[in-house]
Amino acid sequence: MPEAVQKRITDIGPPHYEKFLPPIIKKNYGKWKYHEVMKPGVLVHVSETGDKLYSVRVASPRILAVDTFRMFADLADKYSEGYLRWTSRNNVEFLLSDATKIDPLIADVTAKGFPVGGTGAAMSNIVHTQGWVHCHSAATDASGIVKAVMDDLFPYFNGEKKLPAKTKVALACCLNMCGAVHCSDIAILGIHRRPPKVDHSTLGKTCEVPTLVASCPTAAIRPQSKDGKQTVHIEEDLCMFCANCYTVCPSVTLNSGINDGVSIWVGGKVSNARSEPRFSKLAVAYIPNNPPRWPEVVEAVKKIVEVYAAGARKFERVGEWIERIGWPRFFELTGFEFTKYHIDDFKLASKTFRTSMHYRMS
Amino acid sequence: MPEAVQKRITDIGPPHYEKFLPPIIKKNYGKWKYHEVMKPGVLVHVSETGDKLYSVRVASPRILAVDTFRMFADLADKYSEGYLRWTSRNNVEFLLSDATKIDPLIADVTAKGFPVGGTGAAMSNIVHTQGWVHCHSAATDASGIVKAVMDDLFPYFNGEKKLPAKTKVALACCLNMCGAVHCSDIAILGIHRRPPKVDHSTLGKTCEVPTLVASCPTAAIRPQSKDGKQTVHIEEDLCMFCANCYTVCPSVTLNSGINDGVSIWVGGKVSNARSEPRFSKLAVAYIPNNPPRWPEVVEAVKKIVEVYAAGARKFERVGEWIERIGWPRFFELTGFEFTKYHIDDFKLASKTFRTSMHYRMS
Amino acid sequence: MANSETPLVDQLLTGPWPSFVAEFKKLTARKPIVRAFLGQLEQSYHDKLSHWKHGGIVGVMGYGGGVIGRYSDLAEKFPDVAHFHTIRVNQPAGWFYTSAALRTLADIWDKHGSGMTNMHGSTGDIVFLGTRTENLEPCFADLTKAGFDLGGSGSAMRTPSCCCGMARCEWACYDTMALTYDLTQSFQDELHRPAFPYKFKIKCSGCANDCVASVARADLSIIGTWKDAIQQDDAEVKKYVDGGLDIVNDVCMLCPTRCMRWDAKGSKLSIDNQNCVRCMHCINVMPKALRPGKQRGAALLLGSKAPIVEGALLSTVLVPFVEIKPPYTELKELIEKIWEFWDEHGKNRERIGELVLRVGMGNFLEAIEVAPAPQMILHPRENPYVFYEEYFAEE
Amino acid sequence: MANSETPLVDQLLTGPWPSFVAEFKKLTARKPIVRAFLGQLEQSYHDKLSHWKHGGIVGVMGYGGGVIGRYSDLAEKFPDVAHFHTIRVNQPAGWFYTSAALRTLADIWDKHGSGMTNMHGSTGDIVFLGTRTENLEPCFADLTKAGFDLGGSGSAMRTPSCCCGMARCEWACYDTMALTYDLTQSFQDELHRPAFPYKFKIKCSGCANDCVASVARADLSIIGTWKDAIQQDDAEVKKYVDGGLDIVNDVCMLCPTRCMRWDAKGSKLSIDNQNCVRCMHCINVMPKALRPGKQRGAALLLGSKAPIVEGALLSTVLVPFVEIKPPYTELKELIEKIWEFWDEHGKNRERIGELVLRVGMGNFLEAIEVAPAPQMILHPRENPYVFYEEYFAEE
Ligand code: SRM
Ligand code: SRM
Ligand code: SRM
Ligand code: SRM
Ligand code: SF4
Ligand code: SF4
Ligand code: SF4
Ligand code: SF4
Ligand code: SF4
Ligand code: SF4
Ligand code: SF4
Ligand code: SF4
Repeated sequence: MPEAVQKRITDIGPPHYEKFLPPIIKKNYGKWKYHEVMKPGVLVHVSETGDKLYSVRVASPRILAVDTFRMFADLADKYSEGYLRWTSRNNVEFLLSDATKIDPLIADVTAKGFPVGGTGAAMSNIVHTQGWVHCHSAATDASGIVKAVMDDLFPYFNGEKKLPAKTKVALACCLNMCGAVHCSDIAILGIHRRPPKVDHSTLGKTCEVPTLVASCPTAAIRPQSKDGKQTVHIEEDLCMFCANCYTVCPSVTLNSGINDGVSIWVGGKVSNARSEPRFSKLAVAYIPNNPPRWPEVVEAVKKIVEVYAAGARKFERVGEWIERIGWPRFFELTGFEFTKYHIDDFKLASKTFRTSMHYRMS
Repeated sequence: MPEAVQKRITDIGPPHYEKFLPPIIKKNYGKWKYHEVMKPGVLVHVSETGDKLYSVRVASPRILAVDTFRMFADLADKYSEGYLRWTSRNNVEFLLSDATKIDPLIADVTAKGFPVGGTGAAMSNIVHTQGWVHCHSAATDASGIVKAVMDDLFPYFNGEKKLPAKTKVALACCLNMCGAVHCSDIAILGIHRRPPKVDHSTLGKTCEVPTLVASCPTAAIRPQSKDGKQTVHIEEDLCMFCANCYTVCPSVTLNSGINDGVSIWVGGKVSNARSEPRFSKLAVAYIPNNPPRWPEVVEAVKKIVEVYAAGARKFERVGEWIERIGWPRFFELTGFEFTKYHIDDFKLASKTFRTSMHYRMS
Repeated sequence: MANSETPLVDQLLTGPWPSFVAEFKKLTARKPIVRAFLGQLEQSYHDKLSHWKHGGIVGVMGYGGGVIGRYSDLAEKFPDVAHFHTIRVNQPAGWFYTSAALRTLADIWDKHGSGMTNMHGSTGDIVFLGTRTENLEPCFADLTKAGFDLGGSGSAMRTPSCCCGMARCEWACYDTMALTYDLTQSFQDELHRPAFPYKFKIKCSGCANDCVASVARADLSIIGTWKDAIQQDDAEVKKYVDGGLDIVNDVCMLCPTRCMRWDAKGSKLSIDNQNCVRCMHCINVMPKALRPGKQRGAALLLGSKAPIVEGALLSTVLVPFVEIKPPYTELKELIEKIWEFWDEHGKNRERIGELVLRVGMGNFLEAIEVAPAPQMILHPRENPYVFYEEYFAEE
Repeated sequence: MANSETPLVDQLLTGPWPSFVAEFKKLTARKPIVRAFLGQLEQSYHDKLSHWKHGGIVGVMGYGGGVIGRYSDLAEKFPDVAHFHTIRVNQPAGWFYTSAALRTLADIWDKHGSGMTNMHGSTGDIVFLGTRTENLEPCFADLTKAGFDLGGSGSAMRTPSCCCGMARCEWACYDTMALTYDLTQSFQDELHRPAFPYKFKIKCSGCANDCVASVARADLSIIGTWKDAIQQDDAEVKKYVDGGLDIVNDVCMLCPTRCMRWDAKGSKLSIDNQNCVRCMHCINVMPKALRPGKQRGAALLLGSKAPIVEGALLSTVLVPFVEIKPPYTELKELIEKIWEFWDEHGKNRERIGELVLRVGMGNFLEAIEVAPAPQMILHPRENPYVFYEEYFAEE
């Protein structure tokens, strides 16, 4: 059908953003002068022209039914001339030019189950990934833990409880870290803990042995022949559960209901404000999966947030606070056990060792 | 001769140090209360008992003829009751209990060609190694450069010119770094720059090919057979001139009169005072050997010392100063060229990259 | 039917945070695929295991990416989710929408898929969660008709993303949305037809606050900054201090280079701008009083990525300052040079940041014709293993 | 004779710094070996090359080290330096001597060798520069008769060295010289008969100023420190300030943890000792006013070395605090456990620091029975590659 092929539209890219900008933004584009957090979840941006733009930030579970699209569309039509946006943390922002509509919008959207908050020195939405909802690789669920944690720490989102600074939490359901959790104030990371199981019967068909062997960074995968078939053998002691083998070959599996779980990481950041961006560091090496509400994970995150909220100075991000008080104190305050697993043994390990006398005795 | 064997004394270790301690030290051992630098090269240590010990620090080229031992012994008998010591930087310290003898000692020892200084915020002796005087591995001479540098920077030793803090200089004549130069304020390091030459005719006799091949960290050495003999071939592009092959096998040589030379490193330190110990960093990648006085090396060291002396704050070691002003400024101030060689490409390179916006524009 | 009995996941319906389970429930009545989905999820919650299998290669005609194939390992029990592919759709720059656009997307996805979405995926795309292979092409046709296109997957460029920048922020040092849109349009082929050694992500932040976390998760991070002095309004500074700001402890002492001094007597803040590293802190605290300088542009940083396999990387300074002005020729030429080098030397599944580490930053710079600069590094090398490239031959 | 014509090296006779060439010249009249030596050195200065060859194995009976064999590659031109071995001699702890001891050493070396020395070698030994094989045993006999013994070389323990500590310094937190002497004596066999995978160096500094650079060049660095609060004499603090010390900028602001505050009104310095990391800076600046605490001991740090081959290492905290009291049983047992592990798992020419990196610090700690502690690290691991050791077997 050459006709159909001709009509087929491709490579048009996304719509131009200008189509979606409210008039007040078009007018004041690049002219914003300053902003203020009017109250939790509400920002006002003031332009050089004197114009004011009000943004109301609304929580979202990220997973949305199209019905909710329509609901948001209706709200936008009612309160913000049909304009809204999503943030880089998956919250929804209604963009208002009329200050009187702020409170009605808040009342309306809250009543529909979508609370307002997450601005300023608060805990915002948790960046997260697919989990058992869609990914084959997931060592834990994503949305479930996020829901449980946010339910519990909700007062830090809606401004009821105060934090010293923005507190960025992220979750990734496996070491691929699609949530880019590696630079978060608090990161929740799904982990496998059982060496890959090999399905010798299918391996020959689903993947190439040399590719599979090469995929392992620690050389834990060795070619072997079994019942006359080319397959592989796993040196379990060498496995660090990276799942790279699993990514390249469906016949090896890492998923294990009784072994998979969650690790907790702290102290990363991305912004350059004050201190440089940095990776998160291991706080808790392993918590078993305990759906549907992962109470031990929630407890650990809450513990961190609480001791941080109590101990940090204004503007101090989690990592900056820990750096000031020292890791010995962090482990003391949280009660987390410091184990051999906390000590790096990968390629850059030497750069994580204390090669000086600059440690606190406690 | 069983008799002789019986008489043979072994494993006695060094003499007990107490035999060599002056009475004032024995009496006040562990009781020192504070010290002061009385003047360049002269320390006074005051004990809880009120006793005072005067130490006069005398420069040394480290290489000493036994005649000089005798000369120092005579001076010690005359001024310090026969007691003296060497420092960890190879200076000599006369240990006086009589303050009136300080100046006569200084006059006497200075007249003999051994000046006094090196205490407090000064440049002390240069820790160094064997060089062409004794080592087969040397890419440069040690004592010659040290002499040339210290002659030129002498005013920073004897206190005529002031420095912000102690300035520790070290020299090693090859990458083995016997001078442990890797943590010095300023380090002078001999380097090879020509890939090893293989003496195929002797190689089979002097070393094992597999050992030699294994010695190369970059796998630049490949086995090959030549004229029926087992020998090796060097992949020149892969050579990083570490000389490990040379250490394990005399039939490969790195020494090259026209290629060997010196590199300059800055900003290392060992003490924990204020900031943590740290490695020195590359300042000048290559200066050809120019004996007997290596004027370009002297010039480079002098340049560093001068800009440091002019720019650093009190107590600031070279590395602390550079960290405060930033590396762009350091290269600007010294006029040293910043080249691709300055950017690390070894195993921990990623940890030396600027992964933030925290750089000065200049 | 066992599908509707989801006691475990139903426990996630309560609590103050909006529930993703509630979102699924909105659709179960009219969408068998969502009912099946919830059944399988309940099973996962019970087994503590994912029941999805490795993806297969599915997609739309002529494109090499944009769809993640997904199949259930419980297809017999839940045949409606035997296929459960996701479609990645290019988001509009800055994630701005009108209610009309939202409704259009809703209608398309209601028609061709489960009706479930991720708003948005971690890379930034609109993600349509769950459909069957036969729906892909029709869905794509409706999307493009409505002006939308697919996002990236596989060894391709991914949809660039950006902070709202000049649209809603006083600190944007360049127009993040304009650049993001332009790059997305300019590199349509690289986005839709995987031909690289691995994925390539671009993220644009208007200033060093880096609100899209570009330094942590973009092969090319474009971060706004300035070259001259911070713009300072002394009267406003005084107002902040009079209003109770502890300027010494909360601003000067937190400045990373301590380049600020507050003279309490003269009520005067002085900034040693040569030593300012443009971290944004003081500006963040006093937006009315301090603003980025006037000579604005961006820094280009290269190579961040997640840990698999050699360890995570942050992006590293490649160009300390560049003006960002349409048609962005200089920038695009540089991107192309980087890709060229990567295409030639990169191994399969080797990100650009890993390649640079493998071949050496110095060699990479030489190849892409960027001069080495001390801004690129924290400090010069500490190890003496220099690969000197030239020597004199003896006799 | 060409030997005496050394125009290049002679240029190093002038200048204010004492000349090593002058030292050689003191001996040329009576020592042909030194004349030959100067001739060869002149040749090196001309050729810009060393004229020494790889060492051979030479030594004294029953010892496996202490002598570095050295041969000239210009033996035909300079037969007197055909052999030019060095002898390493254990220095007395702290490098203290009497004039008598010095004269004894001078006499022995004048008799058996070139008369040239290094005072001292970089490891700390007395180094006798240049003799022939046949002189080694007689020289050793005279040395031991005078109470001296050989130092280390090869894959053996090397002579430990230390700062002058309690003998001449107010800051020594333990008796460095006593410990150094004791360790040297206790491990004579390990020192003289190479049986390790590689060299092992011990260096003892009395405090964190680390005047023997132990953190940079010792497989075991023993550095004095304290557990309680800095001893503080407020009256003396005030005297320093009255005397012109800028206590805020030169002390408080340079404290690495900023745990000090100066109350100008009350003339009172307060130290938050829990946050003090015992860096020594404030004590260094005000020795009369501040002193290390009373609960003194040392930290043990492990594994520093020069770069060959895997890159230089600094020593890393192994035991944050230990009392250092004779007979040092706990310490010696730990050293032996470390050696045991190294003997068993170390590869040839692998230093202990490299081995720990290869097997992982956690595993090493387990083997030597030291509990992991956060003081050992700058920060916990950043990468997620944990070698979990246990898992539940499924069905
Ligand atoms: C809307 C959003 C950008 C977008 O285009 O979507 C945004 C918007 C603003 N950010 Fe941001 N940031 C947004 C994600 C981020 C991120 C990325 C992330 O969260 O993953 C970061 C880096 C996080 C990190 O460092 O780990 C980020 C680090 C900052 C900072 C630096 C905070 C710090 O001290 O480290 C500021 C400055 C401040 O807060 O004073 C800032 C400031 C701001 C300001 C005040 C900028 C302005 O003048 O408009 C905006 C309101 C912030 C607020 O919530 O109070 N924004 N901001 C993102 C909102 C996410 C959300 O829903 O919560
Ligand atoms: C004699 C000696 C120890 C020995 O047993 O031989 C020694 C002796 C003293 N040192 Fe040291 N240090 C000695 C080598 C070192 C070294 C090692 C080295 O030079 O290779 C270091 C570490 C160097 C580094 O960090 O790179 C060292 C770092 C210090 C420091 C810390 C300086 C800093 O601010 O970083 C102090 C404290 C101070 O200077 O206030 C110190 C202080 C002292 C004091 C004041 C200690 C005291 O109260 O007696 C002594 C006099 C210092 C002076 O010269 O003004 N000593 N000192 C060494 C003399 C070497 C020489 O001849 O110049
Ligand atoms: C959908 C999404 C997660 C989400 O819930 O948002 C996602 C999902 C997957 N990612 Fe991702 N990645 C997603 C953003 C990321 C990010 C974040 C980002 O782009 O900012 C990262 C970290 C940054 C980076 O690129 O390094 C990320 C790092 C990975 C990696 C590790 C890549 C690496 O070099 O380290 C893999 C593994 C791979 O490529 O084989 C991966 C692989 C995958 C695969 C394709 C699983 C696989 O091995 O085949 C996942 C498909 C899940 C599914 O069934 O839908 N995903 N992935 C994100 C893309 C949506 C979008 O287009 O907007
Ligand atoms: C004599 C001395 C230099 C000096 O002029 O003072 C020296 C001389 C040699 N060292 Fe060293 N090292 C000397 C202290 C050091 C130090 C400093 C220290 O001990 O504090 C180091 C750095 C610290 C360390 O151990 O890492 C040092 C690191 C090396 C290395 C590299 C070892 C490594 O693991 O990185 C080698 C290479 C080797 O062992 O093959 C080496 C090898 C050598 C050899 C044996 C050369 C060789 O490859 O065979 C040198 C013999 C020179 C000669 O002809 O006399 N020397 N060597 C020092 C010993 C004197 C003494 O006993 O007091
Ligand atoms: S983090 Fe892992 S499990 Fe989660 S979506 Fe990404 S690849 Fe899948
Ligand atoms: S999970 Fe990683 S370490 Fe383990 S076998 Fe697979 S590839 Fe190797
Ligand atoms: S640094 Fe190198 S050349 Fe110098 S003495 Fe040591 S091994 Fe020999
Ligand atoms: S000098 Fe080092 S890198 Fe070069 S060939 Fe020899 S061992 Fe290999
Ligand atoms: S990155 Fe900077 S410019 Fe962009 S939204 Fe954040 S604060 Fe504004
Ligand atoms: S932007 Fe940052 S570095 Fe610059 S003056 Fe402000 S706080 Fe200091
Ligand atoms: S290390 Fe400490 S105790 Fe030893 S001499 Fe130096 S300052 Fe004194
Ligand atoms: S010893 Fe160092 S860390 Fe401790 S109070 Fe003094 S300056 Fe601060």
